[in-house]
Amino acid sequence: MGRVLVRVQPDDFDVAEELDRLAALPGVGAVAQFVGVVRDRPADDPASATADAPTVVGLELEHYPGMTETALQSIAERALAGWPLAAATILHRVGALTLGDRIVLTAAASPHRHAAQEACAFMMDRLKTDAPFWKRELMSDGAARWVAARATDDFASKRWDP
Amino acid sequence: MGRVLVRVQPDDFDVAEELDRLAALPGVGAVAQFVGVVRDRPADDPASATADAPTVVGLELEHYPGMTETALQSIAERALAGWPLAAATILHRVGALTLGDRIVLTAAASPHRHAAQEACAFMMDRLKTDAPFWKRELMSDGAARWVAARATDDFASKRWDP
Amino acid sequence: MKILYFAWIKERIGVATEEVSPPEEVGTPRELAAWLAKRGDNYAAAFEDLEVIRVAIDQQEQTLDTPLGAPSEVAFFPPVTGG
Amino acid sequence: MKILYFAWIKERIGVATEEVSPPEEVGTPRELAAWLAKRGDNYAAAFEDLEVIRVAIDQQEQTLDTPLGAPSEVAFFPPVTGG
Repeated sequence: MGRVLVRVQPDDFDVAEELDRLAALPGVGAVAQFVGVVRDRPADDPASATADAPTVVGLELEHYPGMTETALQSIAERALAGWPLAAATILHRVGALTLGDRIVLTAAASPHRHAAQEACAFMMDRLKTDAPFWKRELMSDGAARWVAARATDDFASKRWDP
Repeated sequence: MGRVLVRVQPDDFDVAEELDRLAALPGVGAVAQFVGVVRDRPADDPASATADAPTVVGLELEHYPGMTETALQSIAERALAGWPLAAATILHRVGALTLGDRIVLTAAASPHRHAAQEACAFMMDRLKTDAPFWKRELMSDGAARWVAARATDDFASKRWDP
Repeated sequence: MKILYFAWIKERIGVATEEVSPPEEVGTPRELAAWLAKRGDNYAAAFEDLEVIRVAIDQQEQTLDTPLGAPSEVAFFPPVTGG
Repeated sequence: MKILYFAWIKERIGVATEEVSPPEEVGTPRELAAWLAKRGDNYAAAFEDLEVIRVAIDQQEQTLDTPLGAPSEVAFFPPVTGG
């Protein structure tokens, strides 16, 4: 399906290039993009947001080659089936990342802004629960730990169920 | 308020530069961006989507200098008040634009993806009804016409009312 | 009092901005529009349907029946269509 | 049958992938995990709580009680945390 672009790669991706590609498609008036970046606080531990708690200094992203690409392709195709889109994109990095690095891009292009925005959010929510990636956080105190899955992500993903 | 960036300008804006700036802010894990572009079909006339109907070849954007900036600033500040954001951005072009040109960018940066996504959508919906811009479409048959406001934009804007 | 016109209202009237001195009994934007409409056919055409006209007093959007006060500027424009 | 392990399951077991030949009575991922858990303390530690383990059969996520059939590969992994 030529309207889907899915890539899993260690290298950074070019968000502006992808925006330009999507904006140039016929009939497109709206492009919604979401970018996830490595942040300095653990994602699943609100209590850690105190001054002396260790911070995140890096991330390692493991994935299941083959199954990951299939899962992302399926998510993007479901976005195309659910909203009037010209194109849907999911780019996801793997391997070693550092603070502030981009992790993921979801993007949707449509004649209409709400379709693009909703499809873009749908892809992120589904990616969080359906795509085989695992994050390992490297902390400022030298520790490393596998990130735990969050119930809020399950709820967010289920809200799109028919 | 240092967390708000609002600009009204004839020149194009650099989406990647703005993304990099937002992603580098402390605590940011999520950046949502929306870009509106000039598309080849009239925005308010579904019936025109036939093969021989005139298409849009350009756009002229008029605004109310002073009031426009104040309105955008107020929308971005309300986004900051309504969601846990690190920053909110609205960039909007004025003057003569051609097919495929960027018109507007709304962007929101947050620790959390849903906050960023909702705030980004909020700013677009409010901008559509609250910021004094007027679009004039230049058509392929030489005609030019002022774009009519849409009731659907009023509904979309009102959904954010308290 | 400075008056500003935008979009097709500006096109119909033929000017973007002008200074006017309405009489004291003009107390609202609706009354101001009715008074301006008497200045000529171009004004009458611009203000023929107030349902599709919005107003800002000193750059704050208001209803057509908001008391004018003593504003520096009043703007008439169609519903906005940016974004 | 090729078995793959990911994230902390892989770390506990100490290998990423291996070829195994479970006996015929192993008919579901749950039974496969119980059989693997007997291969050593590292396996037992990895499979001590099946509540936190997900499974894919030939790269399709399934429940622990889905019939295995004759798969090419079975993967065990924690709940996913990408994005």
